Amino acid sequence: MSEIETEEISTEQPDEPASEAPARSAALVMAIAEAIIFVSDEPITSKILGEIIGEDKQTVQAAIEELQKEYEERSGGLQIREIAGGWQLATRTEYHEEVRKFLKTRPSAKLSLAALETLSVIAYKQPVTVPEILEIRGVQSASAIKTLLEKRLIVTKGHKETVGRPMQYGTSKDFLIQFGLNDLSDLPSIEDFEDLSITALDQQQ
Amino acid sequence: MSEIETEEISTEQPDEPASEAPARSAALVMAIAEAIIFVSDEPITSKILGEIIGEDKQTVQAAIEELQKEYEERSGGLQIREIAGGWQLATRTEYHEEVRKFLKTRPSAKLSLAALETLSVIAYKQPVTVPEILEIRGVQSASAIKTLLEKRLIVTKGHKETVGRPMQYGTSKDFLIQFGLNDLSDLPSIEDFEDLSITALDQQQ
Amino acid sequence: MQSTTEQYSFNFLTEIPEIVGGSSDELKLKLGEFAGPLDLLLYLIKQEQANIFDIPIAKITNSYLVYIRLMKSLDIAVAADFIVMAATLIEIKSKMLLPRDPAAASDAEEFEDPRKELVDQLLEYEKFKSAAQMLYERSTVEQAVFKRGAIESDDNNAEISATVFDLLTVFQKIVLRHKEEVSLEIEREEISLADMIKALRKRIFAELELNLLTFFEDFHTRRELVTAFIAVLEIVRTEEVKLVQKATFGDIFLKKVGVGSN
Repeated sequence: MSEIETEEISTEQPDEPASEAPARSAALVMAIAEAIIFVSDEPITSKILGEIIGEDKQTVQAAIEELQKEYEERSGGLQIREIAGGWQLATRTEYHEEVRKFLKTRPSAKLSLAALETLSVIAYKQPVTVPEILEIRGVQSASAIKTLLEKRLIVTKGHKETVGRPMQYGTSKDFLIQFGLNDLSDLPSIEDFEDLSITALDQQQ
Repeated sequence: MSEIETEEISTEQPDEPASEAPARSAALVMAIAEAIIFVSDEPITSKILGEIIGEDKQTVQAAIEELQKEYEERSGGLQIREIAGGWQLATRTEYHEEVRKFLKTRPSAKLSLAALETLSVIAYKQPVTVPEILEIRGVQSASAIKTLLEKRLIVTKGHKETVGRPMQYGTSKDFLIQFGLNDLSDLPSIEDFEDLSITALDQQQ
Repeated sequence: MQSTTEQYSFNFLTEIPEIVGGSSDELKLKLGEFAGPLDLLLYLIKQEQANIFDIPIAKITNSYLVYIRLMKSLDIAVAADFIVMAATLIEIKSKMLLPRDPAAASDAEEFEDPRKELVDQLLEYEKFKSAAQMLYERSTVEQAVFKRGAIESDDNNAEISATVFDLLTVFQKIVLRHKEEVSLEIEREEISLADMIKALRKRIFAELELNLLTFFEDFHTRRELVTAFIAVLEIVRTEEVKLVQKATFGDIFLKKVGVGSN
């Protein structure tokens, strides 16, 4: 990748600064490159970085190599890697165990839309059975219910005394905690938002 | 904040392996904390970091403050911030132009004056009801409240036990994050504004 | 709908309000965004360089009314709250014009400045207005800070975090969706051809002359329109009804044969 020697250019005046920007210090180019690599979803090439920063590719390449060296030397939790022809900020492999451990314990309050829908039906219609949820949502909710049970947001509430004695579900104490409710009467009703214009509610998508 | 000195521990043995490890070097704690802060989607507290790393909260807190200082001193493209009670890695404000250019984002839609006013009443008077907001602002705030709910800057805080049981509102964690606050006590007191506004008015005489 | 209340500001969000003092004594107001009647009032007081504790109520009331009239003339919906404030101002103004009851005046306790409540409200509001400014500045700074991009290791997307508001919103959407499905079912067993012909015949006989356009306007779905069209053809074929067009390219009428035919 670095067949082109860049030392000469970098120390002196990066005389032909690409677009309108005047000569930037190497430290500044490093800092901006670092910020952009950080926010990028994908590995980013020196070329693209150069276009954004307004410096030529070589200057940027040299700056990032310097940055990479800096990361090596301080041996913190992160590294700059060259991947698929671009640059990327990533955790150092040494700490993969702790990182993995953390990623597993992330907040459990996050729900898929299917789970959220199912939860809302259970919250407002409890106690409610699976067939009843199906009727309201128009979709099978089995896996959503499983998720909600696993996350302890819902609990079983005994069998309903009808044909087939289907299981009924309701929300749990954890549900109240997760959603910051004192008790179920704290659940907002449609009337609570009437002032805020209900029509707007379904516009929002 | 950093009453606890950690240097003594650091120089010794970094040899001890991960999991239930006892005393780790401060540098190691810093590195792991940095890696986890990096991968976390949300600001992460010293407490959770401590649990993952297997060190007490104070050790972690001290390590991160050290890390934060390190970031300050190298003045690269990134910074460690304390936000909404947790730690976060983010770009430095200086480079917002280049980052924005790369992300091709414009500054996100600003809140209207009405929404900002409503938000400030909610922030300082929480939990607060719609009629109470009306009293202070002298204008209906329905659409502003709806906007704030949609943007997750405010949340419902249960019903107030008065006539009509009106819904109460308060600010959310997202509010802290979007306004760069560690917690609500970071907000300047409302009385500070009192002096300010009166003197401003008097000066005009 | 109350949400219209704050829409008065949409046209001129970016404008800074300003009163331009012309050569005549007529005040010219440049419209800007006012967050409410208190905001406008505070602005007018500052424009007049008046002391907030001694508001020249007559003058301020006049300016306030000028502004509201201007809003009206520009077809901006003037919110009820603005009009309420106008009424309050007029009330205070008239109270101040009344000669003070000399008997009551001697008793200092009795006399309360009619402006006091308004001043208190303004002072309270002013604090939150300043706080709003502070929030604005903070958010501007925050918008210059960016967090890292998505990384491969986290299975993001597909997951959303939720509040109670989301819960209700989602529930409402489900209910709406449910209702739509139900109403669709009803439409499916919509009016049959036989019923359509019956209805059409009834109308022609009652009205003697029926504009086809009016008739078709009652139907919305494709299916209904097709049924209606077939019903028209059928009734013309089988009954004493004919199609009449009074002018070229004019509307077509269904007429009972033998009634005032031309």
